[in-house]
Amino acid sequence: MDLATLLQILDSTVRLGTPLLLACLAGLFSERAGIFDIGLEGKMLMAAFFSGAVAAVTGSVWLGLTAGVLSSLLLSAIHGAASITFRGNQLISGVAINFLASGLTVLIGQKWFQLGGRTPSLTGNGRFGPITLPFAESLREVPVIGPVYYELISGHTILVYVALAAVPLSWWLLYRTRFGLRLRAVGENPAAVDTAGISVLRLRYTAVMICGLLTGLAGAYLATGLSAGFVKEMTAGRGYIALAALIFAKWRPVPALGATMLFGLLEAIANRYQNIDLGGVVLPVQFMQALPYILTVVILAGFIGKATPPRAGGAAYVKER
Amino acid sequence: MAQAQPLGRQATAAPAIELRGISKAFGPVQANKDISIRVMPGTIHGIIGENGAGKSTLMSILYGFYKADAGEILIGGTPVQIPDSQAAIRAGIGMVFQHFKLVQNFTVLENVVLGAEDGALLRPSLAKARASLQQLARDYELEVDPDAVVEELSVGHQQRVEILKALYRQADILILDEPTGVLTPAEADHLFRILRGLRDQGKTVILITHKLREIMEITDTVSVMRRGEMTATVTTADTSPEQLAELMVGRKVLLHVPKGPANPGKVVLSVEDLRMVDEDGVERLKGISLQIRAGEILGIAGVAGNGQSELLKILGGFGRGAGRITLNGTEIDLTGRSADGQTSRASGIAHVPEDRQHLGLIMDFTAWENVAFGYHHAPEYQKNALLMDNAALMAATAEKMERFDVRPPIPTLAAKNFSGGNQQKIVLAREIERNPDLLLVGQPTRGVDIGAIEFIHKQIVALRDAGKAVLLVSVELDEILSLSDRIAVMFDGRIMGERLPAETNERELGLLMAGVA
Amino acid sequence: DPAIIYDLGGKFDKSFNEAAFNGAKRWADETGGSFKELEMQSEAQREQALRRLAEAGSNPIVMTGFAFGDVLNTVAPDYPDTKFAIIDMVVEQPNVKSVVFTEEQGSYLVGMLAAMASKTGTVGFIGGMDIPLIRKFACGYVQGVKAANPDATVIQNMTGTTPAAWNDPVKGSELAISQHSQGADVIYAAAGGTGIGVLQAAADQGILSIGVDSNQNHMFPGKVLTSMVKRVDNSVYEAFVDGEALEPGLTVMDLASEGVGYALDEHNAALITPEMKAAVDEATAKIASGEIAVHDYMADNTCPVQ
Amino acid sequence: MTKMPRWADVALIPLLNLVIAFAISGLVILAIGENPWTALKIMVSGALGSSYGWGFTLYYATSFIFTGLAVAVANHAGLFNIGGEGQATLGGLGVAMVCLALPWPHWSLALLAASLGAAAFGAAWAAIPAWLQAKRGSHIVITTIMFNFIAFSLLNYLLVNVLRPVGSMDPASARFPEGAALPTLNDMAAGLGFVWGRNTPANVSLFLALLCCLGVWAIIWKTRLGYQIRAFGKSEPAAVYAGISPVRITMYAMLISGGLAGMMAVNNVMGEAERLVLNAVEGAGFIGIAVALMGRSHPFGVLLASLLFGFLYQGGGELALWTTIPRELITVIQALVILFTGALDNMVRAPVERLFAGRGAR
Ligand SMILES: Nc1ncnc2c1ncn2[C@@H]1O[C@H](COP(=O)(O)OP(=O)(O)OP(=O)(O)O)[C@@H](O)[C@H]1O
Ligand SMILES: Nc1ncnc2c1ncn2[C@@H]1O[C@H](COP(=O)(O)OP(=O)(O)OP(=O)(O)O)[C@@H](O)[C@H]1O
Ligand SMILES: [Mg+2]
Ligand SMILES: [Mg+2]
Repeated sequence: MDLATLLQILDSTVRLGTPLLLACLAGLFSERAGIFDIGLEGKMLMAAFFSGAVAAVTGSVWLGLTAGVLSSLLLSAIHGAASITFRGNQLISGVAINFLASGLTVLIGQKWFQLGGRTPSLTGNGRFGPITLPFAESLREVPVIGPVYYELISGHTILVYVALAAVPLSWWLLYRTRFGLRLRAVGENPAAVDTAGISVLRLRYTAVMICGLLTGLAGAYLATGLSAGFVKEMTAGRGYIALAALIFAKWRPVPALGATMLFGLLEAIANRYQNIDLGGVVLPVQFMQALPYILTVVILAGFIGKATPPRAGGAAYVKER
Repeated sequence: MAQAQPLGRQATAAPAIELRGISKAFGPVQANKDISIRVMPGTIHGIIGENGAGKSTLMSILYGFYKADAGEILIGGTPVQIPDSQAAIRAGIGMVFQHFKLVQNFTVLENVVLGAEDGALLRPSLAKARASLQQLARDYELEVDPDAVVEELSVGHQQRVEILKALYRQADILILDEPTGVLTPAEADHLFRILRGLRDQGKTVILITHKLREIMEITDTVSVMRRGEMTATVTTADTSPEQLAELMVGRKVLLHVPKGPANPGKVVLSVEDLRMVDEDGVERLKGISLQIRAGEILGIAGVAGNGQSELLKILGGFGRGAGRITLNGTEIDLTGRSADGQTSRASGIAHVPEDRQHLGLIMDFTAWENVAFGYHHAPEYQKNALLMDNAALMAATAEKMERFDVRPPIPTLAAKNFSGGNQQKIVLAREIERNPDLLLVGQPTRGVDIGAIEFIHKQIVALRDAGKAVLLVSVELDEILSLSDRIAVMFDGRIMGERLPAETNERELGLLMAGVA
Repeated sequence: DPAIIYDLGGKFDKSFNEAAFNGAKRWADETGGSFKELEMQSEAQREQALRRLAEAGSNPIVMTGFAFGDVLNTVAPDYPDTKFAIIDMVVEQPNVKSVVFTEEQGSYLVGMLAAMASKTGTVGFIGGMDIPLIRKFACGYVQGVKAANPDATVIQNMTGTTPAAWNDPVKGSELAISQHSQGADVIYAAAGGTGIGVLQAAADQGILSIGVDSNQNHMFPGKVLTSMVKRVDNSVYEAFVDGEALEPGLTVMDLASEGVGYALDEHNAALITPEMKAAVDEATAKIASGEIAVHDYMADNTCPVQ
Repeated sequence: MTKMPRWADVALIPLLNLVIAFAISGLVILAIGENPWTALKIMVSGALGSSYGWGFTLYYATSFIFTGLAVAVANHAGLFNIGGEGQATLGGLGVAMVCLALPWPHWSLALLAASLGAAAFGAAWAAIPAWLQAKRGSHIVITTIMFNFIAFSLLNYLLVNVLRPVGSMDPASARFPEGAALPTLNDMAAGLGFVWGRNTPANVSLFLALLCCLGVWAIIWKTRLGYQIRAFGKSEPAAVYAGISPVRITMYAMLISGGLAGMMAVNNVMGEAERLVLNAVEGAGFIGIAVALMGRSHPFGVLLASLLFGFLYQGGGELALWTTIPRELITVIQALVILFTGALDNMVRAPVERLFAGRGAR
């Protein structure tokens, strides 16, 4: 494989990995605080729709982004109310949110644009354009570093850089701030947090809202960064993959980067090499399409070992029964 | 805290804490009924009562963890509102809960800092806490490695962390709920030294315990609770253990179980050079040899974490080790191939695990389901090849509950709804009633009230008298001394020595437990 | 009144079903008549929908998609007085009109255009899922490419194996970028909603794309080389016009009958040079006359060229 | 303080939850410019108003019972099986292979063999994630998600390249032989001399599903295996202490779970389509999660939740068929029902409890 091909695959990895990364970090904040979230898919979908729709109507991707994030935050608030305030089952609430987003996006989209749930295609300022980093052009001719910088590092949309920056930021927030300490504690033992005089409710709501913010970015990236508009069900299971990546990463931010990029890489490779000819025997395309998932299982079984979720995860905090 | 306002013993006449008419119900359970109590500053105030009497609830109300249904709280003579723990902390109250409120995978330092940080950034807070911890360690002999992860600490050390948490928040009033339940005598003594030190500095201490000896030893006044009510408050110097026991239980309690001389028969269990290495590659058992005969109780004393758990685990039939164990002359497989917990039961070993809530019981299961636990293969509980005989189990449970005086005697009640003492009785009933050749029993009376202790001890002695072998593991030297026919002391995976109860004392055992041969 | 049932993709899939809807609407606009239309939400509703429409007296009943074939075969005999029309599948019943399209011929033409428009000699094909229908598209396309440029390479990709394969523009766009990086500069998308991502990525990358089913040239004017149009709308329109007089039997909508073709409009006029147009028109004539035989993948489940 | 009466707990509160869910759905319908009252009438009469409607409602419910039970059994073992979709897909393969293997002389034989085939294939598909969880600690949530995708690829390959009759456009297997056709409830009613649910797909596998409910109930609460599954699900360390092997129980629970999910194919593949098509499962595996959670993992609860979802599916289908309301509205209604009856239960429960407490105090 030559450098150019490698760079193209890695470039594709970054693009495909970014929505997973944002969603994975979103899940990380929520689950680290003890609120399981299988509704990542739905929130992402909702955000993709509203960012696409508002960007199409206003012509401003920033307004679209804002709308997408707000819609995702709204779903987060529902999840928070159900699982924190009303101590409902977090999985049920997540499932409901996935259904809700799947239905509402098309319903509203159809009412709004009469395009069967699609939004009009975005053009110009309605989309996030690629950002060319400083010196990318001038360094382009430098061997190895030039192409790597130009092809791989430069030329993504702003949300990619935001997502990448979110990794160290999340790490810093979790491990270097008071907020992070409390957040991690509330996912492990909310009673410890409560008896230390900190509000469990407030912490958990904050975490769930951060989750909403990040899934909002993920959805907006899908609709306004990677594509030019919303298509129904366009998240295509990425929320579930992000969840898998989160477990893979054992609920830690830096490994989350690794896990999501691994998924991105596997998909990029499967995209690139769909018809592999093994000396006369052509591997069926379905095999190559299943390969990322097969490899995930192999890696998981071979190298990752047991992942223990935050101990208080999945359960509402109940003092008195 | 050193600079904290000194509350001289006679400086103020107002009680440090006064509770007036506190009531609290959990659904249908009236945990506290119209309770009033005054605790004077600069004193150690004991609270005793049976399991479920409402002690923890009362203290949790004071600490703002639960909200009282009625009543008021006065601190230093002024009425205060304590809607949450934050308010309690601000009012200078610190509490060490019966079930520790620690984040298991945090370090000591992180646990201490949690909720008492100095700013949004963690590092300065941690640095400051580290310095304070050093100071506190010096002032109160409360050494703990600040960077140790809590789940790797012994319970004794976890307890210290809880106390440090309270002290770090500069508490003037310190509540300790059953702090010595999991401590060794040495650790308990140490704790009491600290408490006296705190009192002498003018702080107020409330101590909940089931151990009358401790009440007598350290408290200035003592309150007795029964069924949600405060039945008496007396000056410790004016009372006796017997009187307190009677106040608590409402009848006379035997503080020491009468027990005739042992009648040892043939060797039931023989262990030779047992070794065991855990998953992390640490050698936990370093060549244990011991024998137990029919009709005798071998007590194993030792500080928790010196291999007792591992010994019980292997004997209980779900561990892997090296060496030679024979039961009634038959060798037991140690390769782990039959380490399924069933083989050993089938060969006549019954096992009361140390940790009843996590191993011995399924808290969400009903009492009758828990009675089947581990014996779900027993023929008498099967209807046919496929189905279990739930009706037979229910009947057997009702019978056992009656014989073991489990309260309430309702087989369909979930285990979590019984008090700790009654939970322990369920486990004991299940295991003892198998009529085993060998009973392994770990910490049989941890956290259990004295009425129940009396009963449990009687059952163990009765089993011995029926000609069975008993291996008793306990950190309570009292219990070891009063129940055992022989005593072995474990330290660091070895047996340090064997003594006869009549020929030894707590001091000598304590030295052995510390590894001083 | 006539009725139409859309396949599971839904009425607004931007290609096949939407074309059918447009045909029905055209009929309604022109005649002022009204028609019933149904969107299903599960496999089990196919039969339910057919029977309910037949019992409600709708006639004729048009349905889009091969998936109805099996069900129609059992339902049609129960309603001998009702006329049915099925698109994309042959059902041999006395009251059923089967309409099939020679997608391979249309794809052949756009394949020729792709090869002629390509500067690199490499073109791409992105299909939604590896199913016979898509292979049929691909096979015709490759034949056309090779006819115009025997040395050309065709990169073929499928988007997935789950229903999401048809609704994943992100994947479509990644595949297009990947094909572009392998040298393709014209990409034919036959992948439903996923195709939107292909067209958009091609436009972003400054290469050309080819739309499918409906005329998609307008979506990225000047960036979409052409569209392989499948006049489902015409056949629905005709079926509605025929009404109860619908003629049962097999109708093949081919190039000759303008059932398939390539789209040329103001959005892509600049992209199609007169030479290209001439070549394609010549091929059209030859195919219509039978001089060029475009191999149909379905005939023997193989494709002579790769 | 008096406790809430039992009827309020099991009937009143779920009813109130449903009412709220439907009230909000009504607002949504209003918002898209339709009449909620008409919509409700269409849904109820379309799903429950005739034997025809019931025939579909029960058909959908049958599928959901299987996938719901599958998730429920795994839940009892503390395992979250998101793989129902893939397991049911493989179950379809099992059914197809059995049905196409022989010219079956009688449906009952075919049903028996196909059930076994479906269960075996579904169980096999669950076995790998189960084994990886038990032996390697690979999180079953990830592996079952992955196996859903792998199942789709496998089925896609097999249908297009192996099972599809030559010359067929449809990526589907051949039609099953006559002898493998299951009697529908309509046929059965006809046998008893009355007309019920003509042309509806509800078929004899409904009884199989009910039998499975009973079976799961018996396994979970009456057998040693069930006892061990529940104990393991509540506390793994305690289970080990009691001599319950985590590996064995994980395997058994997941095999049962996968088998149940696989058996869904008997209903939709054998009973309805009579051939195997792509995406035959149509999301029923995921609905199974909602059904099991709402049914509190109890077979009876699963049955009720399945009926509710069957109603929503059929009623919603009618709505989409006969009005201009888009079919996605049904998804929204389902979401609201799941949300209010499942997750926001306490929102209604707390005030109602207070109401009863207040009455009791007086
Ligand atoms: N959170 C709670 N929810 C419901 N009931 C509770 C709760 N905590 C305690 N109870 C009940 O309140 C009563 C008093 O319990 P409490 O824990 O105060 O007893 P205690 O005196 O501390 O007992 P022990 O000696 O066992 O610690 C018991 O009957 C108990 O079942
Ligand atoms: N949150 C709770 N909900 C319900 N019951 C509770 C709760 N907390 C405690 N209890 C019950 O209160 C009783 C005493 O509680 P507590 O936790 O103080 O005792 P324990 O630790 O179980 O027993 P012991 O104090 O004897 O060791 C037990 O019946 C326990 O199950
Ligand atoms: Mg207590
Ligand atoms: Mg207690």
